[in-house]
Amino acid sequence: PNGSDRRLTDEEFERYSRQMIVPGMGKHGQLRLINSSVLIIGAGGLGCPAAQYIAGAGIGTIGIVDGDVVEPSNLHRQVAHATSRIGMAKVDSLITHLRSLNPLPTYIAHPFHLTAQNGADILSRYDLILDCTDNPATRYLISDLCVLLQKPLVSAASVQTSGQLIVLNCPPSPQGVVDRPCAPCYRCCFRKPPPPSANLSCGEAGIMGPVVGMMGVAQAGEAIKILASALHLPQDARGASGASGASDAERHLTHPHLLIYSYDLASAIGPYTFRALRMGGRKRSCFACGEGSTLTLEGIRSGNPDYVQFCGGLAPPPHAGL
Amino acid sequence: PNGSDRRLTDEEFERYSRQMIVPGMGKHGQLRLINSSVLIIGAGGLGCPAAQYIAGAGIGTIGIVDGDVVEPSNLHRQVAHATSRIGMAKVDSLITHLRSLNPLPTYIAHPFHLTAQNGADILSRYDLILDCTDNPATRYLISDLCVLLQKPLVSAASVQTSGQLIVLNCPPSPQGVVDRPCAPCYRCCFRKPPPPSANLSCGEAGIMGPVVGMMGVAQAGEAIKILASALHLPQDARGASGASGASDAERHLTHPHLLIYSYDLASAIGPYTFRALRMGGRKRSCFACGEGSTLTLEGIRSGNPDYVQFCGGLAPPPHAGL
Amino acid sequence: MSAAKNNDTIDITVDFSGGLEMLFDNKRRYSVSLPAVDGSGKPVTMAFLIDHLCTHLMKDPRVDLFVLDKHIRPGILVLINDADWELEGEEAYELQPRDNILFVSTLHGG
Amino acid sequence: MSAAKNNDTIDITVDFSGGLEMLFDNKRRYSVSLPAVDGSGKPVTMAFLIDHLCTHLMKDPRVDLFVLDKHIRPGILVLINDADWELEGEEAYELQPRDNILFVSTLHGG
Ligand SMILES: [Zn+2]
Ligand SMILES: [Zn+2]
Repeated sequence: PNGSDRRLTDEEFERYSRQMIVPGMGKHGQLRLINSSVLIIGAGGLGCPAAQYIAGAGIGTIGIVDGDVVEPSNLHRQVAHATSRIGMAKVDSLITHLRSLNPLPTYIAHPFHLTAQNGADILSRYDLILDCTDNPATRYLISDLCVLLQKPLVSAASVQTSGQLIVLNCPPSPQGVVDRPCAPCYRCCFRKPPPPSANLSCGEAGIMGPVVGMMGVAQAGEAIKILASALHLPQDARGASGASGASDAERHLTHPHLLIYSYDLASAIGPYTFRALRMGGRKRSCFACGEGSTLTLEGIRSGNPDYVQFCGGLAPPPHAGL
Repeated sequence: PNGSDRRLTDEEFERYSRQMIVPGMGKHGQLRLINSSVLIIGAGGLGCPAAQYIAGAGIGTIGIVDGDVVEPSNLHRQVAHATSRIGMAKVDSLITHLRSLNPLPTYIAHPFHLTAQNGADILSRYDLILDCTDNPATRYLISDLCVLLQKPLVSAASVQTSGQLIVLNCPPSPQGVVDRPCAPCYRCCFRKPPPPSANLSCGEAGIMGPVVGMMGVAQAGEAIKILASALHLPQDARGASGASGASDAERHLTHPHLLIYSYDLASAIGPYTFRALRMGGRKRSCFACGEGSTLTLEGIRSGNPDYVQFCGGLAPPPHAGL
Repeated sequence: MSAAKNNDTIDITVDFSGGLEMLFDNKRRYSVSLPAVDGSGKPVTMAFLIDHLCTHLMKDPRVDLFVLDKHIRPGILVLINDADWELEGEEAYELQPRDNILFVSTLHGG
Repeated sequence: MSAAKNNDTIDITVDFSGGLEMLFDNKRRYSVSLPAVDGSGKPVTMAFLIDHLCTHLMKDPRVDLFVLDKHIRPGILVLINDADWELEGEEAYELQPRDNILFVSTLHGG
């Protein structure tokens, strides 16, 4: 928050020089990154690569949430962990790696799963949220908290040979506002979870490392873009730094695209390997962000809605982080 | 080469279980990876993430070529290095990281730049080559060697906010064969280099970490796909393991797509963020792989062609690795 | 809006992604030819297509992984020419020649 | 092949990528309207388009970063509807309505 006009140190200039000379970044963009905070929920297949590039870029405060420990079967895709750290809390293992890559950011460990009880308190301390989790119940919880706390959310998911990514709630609008174009929340795009029988986890169904890796790196790319260009802030707070050519709607993500990645072990890259699917904006009828929504932080904390029941009655797996 | 029917160890089963249960991989695909060797040329912004996922997936022998040492300005994007390893040879720094991620593969250090003199000897020892370099002269040299040595080549590049990737020479065909569809080489697709004034390096022009990161991870994805499904081998050597649905041309990459990634700091993901561009096959008139080509390994070794002159007379930069 | 005659057909492409291709013989893309009008002479809609897919293209017996209570099951996005079908009228959308319809299951792993 | 009249126009889209957009006012996409036939009554080709872009759309004085000796400079790929223009006849290709033309500079960094 403070220090947005401070000088960069010599160490910062040297370390960040190659991204600062990219047109559109500059010292201004770099200072915005340094003054930003990001919460990465999940230190698994998405969170590892996302965190590497977010830390590398110099985002000033980086929080990591995960309640799992490192296991051997994680390591083909969770490339910021290490064989010698098997059994260590994933949060601590990941921060160990990030600190050796870039000691300048402040790293905050939240070595437990995100819950309806602890969620609001944790998310409220950060500017932008990355959903790198692995189960529907936590995904709906995170989105609801982002609506109520007005946080932009970069959400990705991956199973087997497929990946998805979407930027939600960016820029954030107050809950219930529907008289102007507003960005959608997770529920606007994905109204109901699949039945538990149709929901595949990476543990049960498998995952190719580079597929989840692509989605994690892309999450970092969107987070850095949003914070460096202040796409999450109202136009007047962003100043005149935006490049020409992009419409305000494109910048503002009020009708975001869902990116889907289809990796095919038996075929080459083709025109349908990546597709960008046009989603709608905020829905008037959305349970979380729509007109007359009754969702509140107090309600969430006290168990209303019941995310586990909403997602089919199964509690999140004990080893929920991928 | 040997041991393709051996059993997986318990340690391998545990470590690779999540990718082995992906449809199309299986024990068969995992053994192919374990029995494969990959050469990663360049331990920079592309090579770091590519190597992480290639090592994680358990490819049995991994060679790294790079003559540079780690510098502070590398670390925002070269996420397998570390602040404590500034000044160390990049090859050694990267292998340090890879070994801590997965101690099972054999890692081979080539701590010097690839040259016309040493190139053939190095490339000939590997099954598949990743071009993660940063200058046109080395890119043409690598492609020519891959044509002559019949190695599949996964080539990527990235500057500022743009990335590109293409799979070349896959499956490889003998030089000069033009009477059936053959995969193109780098020269078939990119006949002449740009004038030096139009060629941007990451050092001079800058690079966003996640942009080059995406391309590096995608390179690993293509390499793993090719080796696990044996897309680089003739149909009869691959057996019946390919999934139905993909045509042989799609599998065989004789008319590959060039993937381009356009990251825009000022705009959201859209339909033109990723594009797959349809390229031609082997060109009859190609200098390297076409009809009557006079390119030879002996010629390359003795300075013919002159790659530096071909690319405008500038020697590769002293710090050539990105 | 459609001036189709009874024996006209409409040719579209139908794609499956995010794992749904497993229900359709592991093929990601189908070319589908539909009658331009249904039995009662009305232009064919997405509802007609979904019924057609279940009847003619689906190889997997687990129909409930695609359709529940006669509607696309929760957790599947439907895209008409790469746009969310909620922007296009959902099941009532009248198919046009050369339309691309994509069914993609939403993922939750990571 | 084209039955265009003298005052017809052809509307296409032109994209720039890989850094070339910097030569065109940092815009990645242009809608371009061309006469259907050139001064001598022949259908307009890629050669006509390239000349048109240099004359009317390019804001940067460094024309030689786009065209050298009247041809697209080495190191730029030209795509006609996402296919390498070498598959389509290069400069002789006759533009069709709604064509998408992409100019992308090849990258060598890493
Ligand atoms: Zn909503
Ligand atoms: Zn060639």
